[in-house]
Amino acid sequence: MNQPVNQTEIKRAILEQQTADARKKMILNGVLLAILLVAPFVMYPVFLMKILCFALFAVAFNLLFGFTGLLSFGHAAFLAAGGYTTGYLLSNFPGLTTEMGIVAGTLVATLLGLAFAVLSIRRQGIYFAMVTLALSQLVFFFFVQSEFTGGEDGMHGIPRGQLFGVVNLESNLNMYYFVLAVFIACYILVQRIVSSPYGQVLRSIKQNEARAVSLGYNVNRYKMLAFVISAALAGLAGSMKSVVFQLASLNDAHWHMSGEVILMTLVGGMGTLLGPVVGATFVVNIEYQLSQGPLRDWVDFILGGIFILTVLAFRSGIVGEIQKFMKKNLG
Amino acid sequence: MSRGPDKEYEQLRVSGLHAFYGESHILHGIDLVVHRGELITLLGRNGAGRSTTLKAIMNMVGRRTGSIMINGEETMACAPHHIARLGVGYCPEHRGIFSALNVQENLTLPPVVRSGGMSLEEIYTMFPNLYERRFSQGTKLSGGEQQMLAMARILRTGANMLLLDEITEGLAPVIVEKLGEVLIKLKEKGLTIVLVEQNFHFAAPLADRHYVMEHGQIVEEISADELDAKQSMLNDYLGV
Amino acid sequence: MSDQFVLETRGLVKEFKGFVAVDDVNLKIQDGHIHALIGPNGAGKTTVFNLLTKFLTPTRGQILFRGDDITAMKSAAIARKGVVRSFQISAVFPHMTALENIRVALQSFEGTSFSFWKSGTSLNKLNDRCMELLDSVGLAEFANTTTVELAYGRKRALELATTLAMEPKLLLLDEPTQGMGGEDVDRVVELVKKAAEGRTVLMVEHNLSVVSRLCDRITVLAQGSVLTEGDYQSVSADPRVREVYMGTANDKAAKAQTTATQETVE
Amino acid sequence: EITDNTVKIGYLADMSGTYRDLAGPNGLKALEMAIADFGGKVKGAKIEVVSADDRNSPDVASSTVRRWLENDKVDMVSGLVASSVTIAATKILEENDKLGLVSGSAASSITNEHCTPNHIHYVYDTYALSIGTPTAIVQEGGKSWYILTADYAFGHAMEADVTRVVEANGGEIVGSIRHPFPTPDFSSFILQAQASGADVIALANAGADTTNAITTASEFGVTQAGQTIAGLVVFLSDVHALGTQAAQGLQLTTGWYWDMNDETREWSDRFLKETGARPTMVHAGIYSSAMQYFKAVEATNSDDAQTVRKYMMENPINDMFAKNGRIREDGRMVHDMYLAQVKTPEESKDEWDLYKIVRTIPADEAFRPLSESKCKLVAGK
Amino acid sequence: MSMILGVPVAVLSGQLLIGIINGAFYALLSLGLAVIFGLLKIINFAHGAMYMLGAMATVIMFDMLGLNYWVALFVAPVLVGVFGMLIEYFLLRRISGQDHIYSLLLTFGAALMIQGVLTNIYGVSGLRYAMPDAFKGGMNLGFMFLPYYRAWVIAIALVVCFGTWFMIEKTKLGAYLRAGTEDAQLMQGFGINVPLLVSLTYGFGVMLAAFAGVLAAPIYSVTPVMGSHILIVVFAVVVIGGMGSIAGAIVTGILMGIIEGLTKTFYPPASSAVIFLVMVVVLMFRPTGLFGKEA
Ligand SMILES: Nc1ncnc2c1ncn2[C@@H]1O[C@H](COP(=O)(O)OP(=O)(O)OP(=O)(O)O)[C@@H](O)[C@H]1O
Ligand SMILES: Nc1ncnc2c1ncn2[C@@H]1O[C@H](COP(=O)(O)OP(=O)(O)OP(=O)(O)O)[C@@H](O)[C@H]1O
Ligand SMILES: [Mg+2]
Ligand SMILES: [Mg+2]
Repeated sequence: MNQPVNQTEIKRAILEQQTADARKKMILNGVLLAILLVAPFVMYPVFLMKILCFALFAVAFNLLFGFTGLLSFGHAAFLAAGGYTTGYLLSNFPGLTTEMGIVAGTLVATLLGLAFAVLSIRRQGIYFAMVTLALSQLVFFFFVQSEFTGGEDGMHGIPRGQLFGVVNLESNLNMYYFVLAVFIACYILVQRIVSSPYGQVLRSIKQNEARAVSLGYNVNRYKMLAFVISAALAGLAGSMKSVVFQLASLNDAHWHMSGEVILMTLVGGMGTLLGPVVGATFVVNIEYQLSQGPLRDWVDFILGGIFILTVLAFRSGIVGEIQKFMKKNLG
Repeated sequence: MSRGPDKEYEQLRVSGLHAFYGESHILHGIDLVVHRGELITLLGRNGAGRSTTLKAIMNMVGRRTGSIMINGEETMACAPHHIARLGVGYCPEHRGIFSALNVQENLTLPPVVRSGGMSLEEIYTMFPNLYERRFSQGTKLSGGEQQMLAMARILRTGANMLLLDEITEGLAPVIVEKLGEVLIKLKEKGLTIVLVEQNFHFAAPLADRHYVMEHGQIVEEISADELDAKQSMLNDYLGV
Repeated sequence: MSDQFVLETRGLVKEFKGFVAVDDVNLKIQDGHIHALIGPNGAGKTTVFNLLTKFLTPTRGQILFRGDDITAMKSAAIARKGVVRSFQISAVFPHMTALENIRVALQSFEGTSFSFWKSGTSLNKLNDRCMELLDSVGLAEFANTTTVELAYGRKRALELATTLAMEPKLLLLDEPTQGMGGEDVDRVVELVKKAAEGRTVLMVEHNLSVVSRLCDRITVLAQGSVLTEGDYQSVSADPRVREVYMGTANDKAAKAQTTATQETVE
Repeated sequence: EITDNTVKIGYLADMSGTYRDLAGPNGLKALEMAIADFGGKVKGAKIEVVSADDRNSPDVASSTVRRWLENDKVDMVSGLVASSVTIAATKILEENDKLGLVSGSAASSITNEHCTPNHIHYVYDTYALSIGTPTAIVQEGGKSWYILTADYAFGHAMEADVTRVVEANGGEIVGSIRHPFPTPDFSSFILQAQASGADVIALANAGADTTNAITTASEFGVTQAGQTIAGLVVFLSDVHALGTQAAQGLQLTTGWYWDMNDETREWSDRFLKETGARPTMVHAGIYSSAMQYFKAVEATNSDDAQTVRKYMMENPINDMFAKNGRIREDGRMVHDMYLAQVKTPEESKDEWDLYKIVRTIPADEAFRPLSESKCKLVAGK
Repeated sequence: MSMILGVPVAVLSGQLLIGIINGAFYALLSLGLAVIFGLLKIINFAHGAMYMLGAMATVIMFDMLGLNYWVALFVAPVLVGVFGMLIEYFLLRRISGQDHIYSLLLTFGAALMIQGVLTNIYGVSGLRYAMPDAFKGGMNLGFMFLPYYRAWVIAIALVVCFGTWFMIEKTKLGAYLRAGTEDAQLMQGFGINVPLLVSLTYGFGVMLAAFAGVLAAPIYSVTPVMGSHILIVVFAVVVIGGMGSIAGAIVTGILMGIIEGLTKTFYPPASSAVIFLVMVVVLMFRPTGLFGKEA
């Protein structure tokens, strides 16, 4: 109280730090964007799109898990809901342009997310995880029983169609840049959400829920909004995936998929923006590499090993560990 | 058996103790000796490292170096449960009441490490509140009741050296007075007590010696009879 | 009539599975007072706090805030009405800076708390007020420090500043000096004094010196019900209070007061 | 002209999941045996293999096959087990005009509504399976039937096929029950089937569901009480797992059995040496279809899908797998099927001596006639 | 014949009995899971794998060493228990005190590895295990044929469940365990060898799973993936009962067996989903499960 403190100086320091952070972020994002723009000329575009779709899925999941502290074990339901809806509409209503199908898929996932949120948001911790799991199992059951999904066989031959009725998405390159654009938009959105006034409230809820309540926040509403946004983005990922692969299947709805997105997020680094993207890239790659090589009989075994290694050796995930390392060595 | 301070018998000797939490170095070479039947206090400001000293004796900190002899036995390599079995009773700062157990279960939980502990009746007479609530879940007790329970719990085990961390915290003055009486009784029974206290007025009349800590080091040792003489210096250290 | 009382409880009762923790408590807290709630351990003080802020639901009884019945309101709504509490264990957002801790509190008045599309820099306009509040508790230099790294006493100070940011009309403090040494206690006393300017404070405290220095009025709870109420002099002179709570610790003060009349208010 | 002077084959199968044992890693061995037997080269072009685990996921299958065809210059895809995987893969084969030789899948829709000019369904299908066993059992007097159906597309198709065959032969379906897929415990369902009093309990399911149902039936004394169990999709690996004790007397339909003649025994002895197990019909099919493919490539000096397929359609198949097999325009390879019965423990000489061949079902009877086909490739459709 | 909702009473009683028997399996499995979660706060996704190991061990010991069912009933769970303790010692111990989710991932990883190895050695079609002679046949109860083996399963499972419940809720050892969960360090400060206790508890929990595996060997097809199917259902049972509640796990296990059995009669396709429906409904009204303590 008695030390003379220069308030203006401190405030300036805070602002300076903000701009410095923002600049660092810009540079990083710029580099990544450049890589993504040229990537399809170096790598197989469909594979890249797969990575982007899963990265979006993981980013969506991380908004809830990493930034709000809610572990959903049912996110597969949204991925599948988006995928099936889009697939169904595009296959059965040739008049629809691709983006309309995708918007509709996202919308359905959003509504489903709202329903999940209403039923689960009051539960705490592991119970929350389990309610979302149970709900997603019921959704799975619905998809298995429904005719339109094609059951075990899946929904095949979904047309990629024309974007806005003009851009032909049959071309892998066109498709790629469309997916990339959507991905970037979503990534920026999430980045924005996290640092927005709303994001601050989410952070505070994650860190000390009781305190947030005592400051007058109706935490359940905030959590619910986060859940719904996350579901919407997951649905969007599913919609795009179904268009890219022209296929929607029960795989997307299975609880293993919910587990996989947790793995991606953790391996990459939960609670970091880039973590889920890196995690998704890593997991999709490793699964592909393993299933092709001489170790293909040992995929489960090796994936299991990666789980264990992540948990034991680099718990903050790839991005988290790098950040820690940078902090330590570069101040 | 001889009762009262036995100046010959070293119950606890700590020398050159360093302790770390992860990368932060908290204790910087603590030396202290406690004889059988003595009551000593560790005084100091918040964060001086008093609680950490007790924890280090129990081997409950991240890493430690130096030497800790209990009853003449080196314990640096011992697991906490071995240390407890040497007759050490530890009452932690945050009470550690078990919510899965009711009050009575909490009381009877720690295994008896030596004969001569208090019986349940004795404890209930000492703390009638606990008797009333004996079938309540441990953590449903009020803050003060939990503190009593934590203290009472180790009296049962027959430990002959007690490490007590801020036991008067949050207690009503009447109870604090009563605790003072209890400590005197325990001292009479020949128990060795290391007391970490914030409440100097409580500790002063009880203790044989005081150690003053600052920044993870012992900066002063004051015996009971020097207390008046050194009062002002103490005030400086403690900011009373 | 009742508007001179900021807070009033009528026949407040809380039972836990047959155990009555709070038994027919009628509190009347006057505007602008620092009012202490003291009593032996387990008397029900924390429980009363929990009832007032709806962390627990009363079994029976009414709670009035400025004459309005708030018995049925939810925690968050009560907080927004201006009844804000601090916790017995320090409650901060550990991985935010001190400044951000306070900003979260200020933000709840902004009406942008659901604006997930707004830039984070839109909150910078709150920084001035944050700094003022931090300064008032002597934490200005720690504005940019992550809260986990603050010492315990400073966390408590930060918590108080956060609470003040809510512009509470009635501040509830549960043992604000618990776990603090001499100097820190003094600092908190000063803080509370400052915070009490222009508002009402209800506090639970075991440190009698703090109570005697700060409080205008004291209610003594014992076994869930009100034993007596009055100012420090009269309460500490009450033999019943000395028996169940104060013991002889306060003998000196008590002796000087032997002749004082025991005045018990309802 | 063989493109890039290599013939590249992609082997796609479930390597670690439910269908591992009926095709899986041993199927890859069978494919490699075929390549070795052909000398590792066709017309001087090297034969190469890539392989992948489909993890029973149409997703994985479609992305893997797409990459193989678009990026890795694969000419032919072999294996293909789970029907969902096959349907996903064949769509992509059609898009890229490459060839798929399907050996593992059961669904008859693969050459019906899902037919493409880019694949051949080689070993068996649900239609063929539902012909053999039910016909034989109804004719032996098993008139009333109760069907346990796995509750997904494959099970439903199977149930429909069985119903048709049973009724056509004068039998009657007295009840059916749809169980979730997969079901670990069949006691409830077996109990209900038992209570129905039907002569025959048919299992319109596959893999672990079938073996579990058979084990439970034997535990609950179904056969002792006079009811017959009819497994509809049963592989050698399943029966091997069940053992003759539990499976004895079970009737089933198969496209091939290792112990039929010297030719089959000779090949299967080699297979046993390589893998430690006797081949299932799928393993044999993978070997045989690969040999036929190489022959066609050699004869036409081309690895173009349509050229090769045309040659294969024009030339009947005569090898250890099939006699006088031929490939129809819908992609169905038609050949004789066999009705087999599981031996009793007393009859069985060793762990792989499991079947008696009871009857040969002629190719014309075994497969869905083209006249009933919904395939877009069949003339007049 | 009298009917209920179109189903003969005899069939219905048979289904109920079968439901109870399956419920006994669920109870045994969820009990182990509840012990491990309740006492160690470990979300043991390797539980299914341990169940499978119990069954596989039974078969393999018979094939390779000729050890019979009765020997396996003791030896297999002990072997698996020791294996579990090794996992605890080398892996789980390193993440104690971390968020639950890490234990989930770690054990899930371990399960994948175990399953992967066994799949490569034994395939997935399943191994056969002959019904022990003592249990051949069954009794006719009038409304159904009850194989002796199923009767044995229900009897032994109930005995084991009750014994476990008694040990944890009513004995001193149980009190140590419950207290050790909350503050292991402090318990150790009282002179209790907590790390050993933790190992033993995990070992005991997986032993229960392995025991269920041995019981399953003669009646289900024994495959490396048998555990992964049942895992998620058993988790649902534990959650409905209230995570960590011992009695809850047992009672709910049996209850879910019955509900599932009835669903198999009235609307079979939903029998795999019904448990999740029950879970959603139960958690809506009781946020911490049927027997869970209030949060
Ligand atoms: N688990 C921990 N990890 C890291 N630092 C710690 C930990 N516990 C304590 N410290 C730090 O160690 C120092 C000494 O703490 P200690 O608890 O021993 O102090 P104390 O003298 O008992 O004070 P108090 O009155 O606050 O109890 C403090 O600076 C504290 O922040
Ligand atoms: N959730 C609960 N369930 C059962 N009993 C409870 C519960 N919460 C508190 N109690 C009991 O109610 C009584 C009052 O507790 P409370 O915490 O209000 O006391 P307090 O006056 O704050 O005491 P202290 O000064 O020790 O903190 C105590 O006897 C306590 O055991
Ligand atoms: Mg301390
Ligand atoms: Mg209290």
